[in-house]
Amino acid sequence: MTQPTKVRSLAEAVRLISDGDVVAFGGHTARRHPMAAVREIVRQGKRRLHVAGWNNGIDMDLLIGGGCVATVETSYIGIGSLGLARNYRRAAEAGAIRIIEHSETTAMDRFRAASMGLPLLPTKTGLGTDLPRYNPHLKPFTDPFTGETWLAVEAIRPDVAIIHAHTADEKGNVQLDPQRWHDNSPDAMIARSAKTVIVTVEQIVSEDAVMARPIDTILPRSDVTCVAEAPYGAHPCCCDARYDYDMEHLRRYYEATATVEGFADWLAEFVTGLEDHLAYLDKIGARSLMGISMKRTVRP
Amino acid sequence: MRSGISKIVPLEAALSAVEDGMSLTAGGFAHSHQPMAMTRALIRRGVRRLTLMGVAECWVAEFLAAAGAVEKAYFSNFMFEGFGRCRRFVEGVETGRIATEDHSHFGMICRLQAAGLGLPFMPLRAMTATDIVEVAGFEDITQKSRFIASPFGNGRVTAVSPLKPDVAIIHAARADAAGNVQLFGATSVIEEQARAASTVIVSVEEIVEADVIPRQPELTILPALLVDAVVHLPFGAHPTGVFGYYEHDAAYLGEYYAASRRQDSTDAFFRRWIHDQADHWSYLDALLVSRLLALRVDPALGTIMTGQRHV
Amino acid sequence: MSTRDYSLAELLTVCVARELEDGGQGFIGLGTGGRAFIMAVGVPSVAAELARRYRGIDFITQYGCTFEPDLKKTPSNFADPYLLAWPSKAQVRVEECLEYFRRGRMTVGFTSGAQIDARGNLNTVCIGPHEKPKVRLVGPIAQSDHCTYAKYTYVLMTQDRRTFVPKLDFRSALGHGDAPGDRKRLGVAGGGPRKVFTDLAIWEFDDDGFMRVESLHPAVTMEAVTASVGFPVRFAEQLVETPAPNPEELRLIRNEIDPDGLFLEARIA
Amino acid sequence: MSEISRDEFMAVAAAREFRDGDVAFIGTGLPMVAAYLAKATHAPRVKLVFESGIIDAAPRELASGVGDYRLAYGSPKIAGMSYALSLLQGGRIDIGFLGTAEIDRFGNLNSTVIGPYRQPRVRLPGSGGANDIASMAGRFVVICRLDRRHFVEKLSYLTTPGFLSGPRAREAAALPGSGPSRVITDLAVLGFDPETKMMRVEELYPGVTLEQVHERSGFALGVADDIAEALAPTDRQLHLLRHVIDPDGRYVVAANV
Repeated sequence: MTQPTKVRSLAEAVRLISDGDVVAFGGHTARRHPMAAVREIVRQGKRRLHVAGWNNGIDMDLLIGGGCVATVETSYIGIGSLGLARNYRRAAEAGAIRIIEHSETTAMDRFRAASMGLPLLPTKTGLGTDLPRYNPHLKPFTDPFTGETWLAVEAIRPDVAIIHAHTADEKGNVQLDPQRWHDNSPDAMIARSAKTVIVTVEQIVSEDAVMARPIDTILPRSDVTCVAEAPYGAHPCCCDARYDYDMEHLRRYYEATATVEGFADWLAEFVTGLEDHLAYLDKIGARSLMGISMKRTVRP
Repeated sequence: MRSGISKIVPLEAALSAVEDGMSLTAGGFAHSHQPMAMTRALIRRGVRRLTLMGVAECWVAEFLAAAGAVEKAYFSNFMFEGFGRCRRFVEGVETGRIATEDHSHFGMICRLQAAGLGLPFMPLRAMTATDIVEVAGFEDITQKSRFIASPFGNGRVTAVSPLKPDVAIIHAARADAAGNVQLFGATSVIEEQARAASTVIVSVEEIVEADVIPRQPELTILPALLVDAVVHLPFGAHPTGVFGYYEHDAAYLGEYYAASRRQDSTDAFFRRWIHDQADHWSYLDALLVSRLLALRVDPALGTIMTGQRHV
Repeated sequence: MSTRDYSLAELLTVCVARELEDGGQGFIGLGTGGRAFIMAVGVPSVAAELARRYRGIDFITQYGCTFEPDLKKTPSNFADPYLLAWPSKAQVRVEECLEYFRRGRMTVGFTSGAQIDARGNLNTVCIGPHEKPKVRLVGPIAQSDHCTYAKYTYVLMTQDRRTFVPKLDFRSALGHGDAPGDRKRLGVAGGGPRKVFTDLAIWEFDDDGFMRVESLHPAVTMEAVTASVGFPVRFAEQLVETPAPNPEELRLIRNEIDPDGLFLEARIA
Repeated sequence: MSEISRDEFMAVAAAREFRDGDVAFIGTGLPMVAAYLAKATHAPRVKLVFESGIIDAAPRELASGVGDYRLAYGSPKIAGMSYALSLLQGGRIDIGFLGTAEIDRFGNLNSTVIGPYRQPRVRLPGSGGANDIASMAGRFVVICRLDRRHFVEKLSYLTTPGFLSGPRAREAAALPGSGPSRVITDLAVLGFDPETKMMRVEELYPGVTLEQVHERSGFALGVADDIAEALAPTDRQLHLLRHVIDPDGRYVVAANV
């Protein structure tokens, strides 16, 4: 039997998302969020999504500003060191979105439980706080052995998870570079929790390349629905040792989001007015992309 | 202690070392690691009357010849693998605008080696008894080579005289600010060229932190002591490739090769890709980033990943 | 106050350094800038190193996933790509780094908040009602984890009527709850907030879990503290002036630990 | 498909020139195909050195030239041109392969100019490594189409030494290699008379007559006493050529079906 190719265009991959889906996103803070996919989601005009992550930023802020989001579930949304996420803030302060509050570990436990095939995980985090009031997935229960009170974190089963990684082969085996930050294993938990798993990668590589270092495979192909090549696919977020943040672009985004009109213009210029991710890269241009690049060679 | 002096300079500043009438040698061979961004910048600036001391830097020679910047060429072979003759270069020779002095590859390398090693000549076992050493180009034939007997009585060799280029321009993989330069893959004649030249200008794909180079010092092709200036020019070899980064742009080479049939279409090509571009970045943007990224090589194959063949 | 030859950051650093326990482990979060950086990252970092050098204690600092980094090679930028290259003893997986809290290994969590109440409960979620807040903030991040599991929490924040409030708009992290014994009743393992370090004073908690002023910084009056706080202020019976750094502590901070002001002058981007 | 093309005859004839264990200096094109064919059949211990400095690569697919990064795959040593040519001068290379624009009866080659040297009628690419290989490799094989444009009475320019002016001329010039051993063409395989060092016909491809061969040479060719019909490629050789080594017919075109 030949193994099916899992390579899809980014647009094809994003078409797997339906309006109203629970969609989980990899990456954290301003780092390796699947931004090319985020922009494609906005381009395709997805609506009423329940977006989930464990620590987020411009990814969710852009989706909220793009009108794609009904519910947000995470522990944090900010624009790196620049400050508060302004689309998020506007939507929250207008009561336009529902926010499910998490601390980092409870947000992760939602995915962790699902990735382990468990209905829940116990935690003490959140006891005595307002979190359970604003999070239906945290419920007190009694430890049957000790009688102590715990919070149960309910497993989440997203319709779709999207993560951005360094490389994958055509069969869908996903790898990170050996040089990386803390290997970001929550991404693998997020992927394994979901029904449909979309992985965008910097580069589709040969099976030889994957087999040369199997220890760096974070998701074997059985965990993956499809892979889409998206070089600089985390831009303007950073992507481990490959490229840095594009601070100039983040700042421009941050300033644009000061007003609804400013953001609309930004969206037209950088997302909806561009055909696809490659057109976006052409627009960002060589000077910026080469300027943030930290390691372009495939050699060690 | 680490030197605080950086050799990283802007492109134009680095190329100020190349003056009209100078002799120039360039790295690379076939469709690999030729210093094309520097060549384009020289052409944009209107450099004139260069003497090439070339081995296999066919694209540099062709572009400079097409721009009318070459007066003389010491060289061993300029041709485009998979395409054919370098048309603007050969036309220059056939019309008498470019004077030539032929060598075998090794003969050319030996002349650069003689200069690099500070020797009055270098012996070799090639070129002997052929027109390469019999037929004069622009050089006094007796000053080019001699067939001599070894003073030790153990044979006869051809001795060639040194050739010392004023400037070597080289494109490599990466360098640190101090000027230590690394290159992956085949190294063409870069070491001999750099040792021979009075001034060495290197453009690189990536500038790396000082601690990167000592991790694999065996990859260092030029230590800082041989390098005068470093220019950061990602995709600076385009349309040729850089091993470990990107392959040559076959479509672009083909487009040039078609244009090079005539001088006017060559001029139009240069207008679009050289003279109308303010700098290297606008050149890359005119090509489109997406086109460049499509040239990236696979980590294991070392080439663009096309359909995999399992034999 | 004008005659002091040390900064507020140095004063707080020395005080925090005196608190740290031998054999402890402290978690320092990253990702803030400017003044907040000095309080959240700068002071704890230098304090831990000062405690090691001046008091000779063994204390492990953990910056997110990074364990015991080489402060001499601190990057001038805390963006991830630079943190990645920071020489350190370990970089553990990111979800594992928080499990040091859950396993009860973390002695100290250094934390902060947009609001704190008299029992040390914290808010980083919103100002105003959650359904339609006046200001939406970043979210709990890992603060609830710190305050649940760490043996102690040290809170470092600026003190004023906006931040020291009688009632939180949202309780994102548990301090000493609503009544004495709340933490115990909930079975929460950590000890909760132990000290609050501000620009005016150092606060401790009494047996009932109420915050009280332990010491006033030089030239700060009781009235000034009372005026800057939105709840009735308790003062310790033996209220003292916050003890000043001694010359040796200042020398270590300025010449050896933070000579470039990366931490205490927020010169890290 | 079973009809055998001239290219296939040439590839097989070139492959036969390898002796097992040879260290071979290989350029672009047919010699590359012949080398891999030889390695896959009778000469598995052949080692390849490419002018670009790549040593003994094991490419997964046929390279488009010695500069093609495909050629680096599996190579245990990648150096530079100077290194590869030094091996030649050091006497490490047993066999080399050359193409040419002109060849004369002594196997001397021209790849420099047609017409006078200064302001020539046609400027060719230049020697490159050809002179080095012909001077210093143990022996060399020329691959060239047999016609009067290529096989000339007198070269415009002697770029690359065959037997120069005839017997003992290479010795007089102190050239270390023994000179050309074979000329493989599209009609016949040629060699050199051991005494006179002049070119002669040694094998004819099936259906080719001696007259045709003489007709297409610009100089008089000798004929070997034991002239024979060239050996046809075996089924295995054809399979390797058509399906494994050069499936796209880049250098070796199979016969039209």
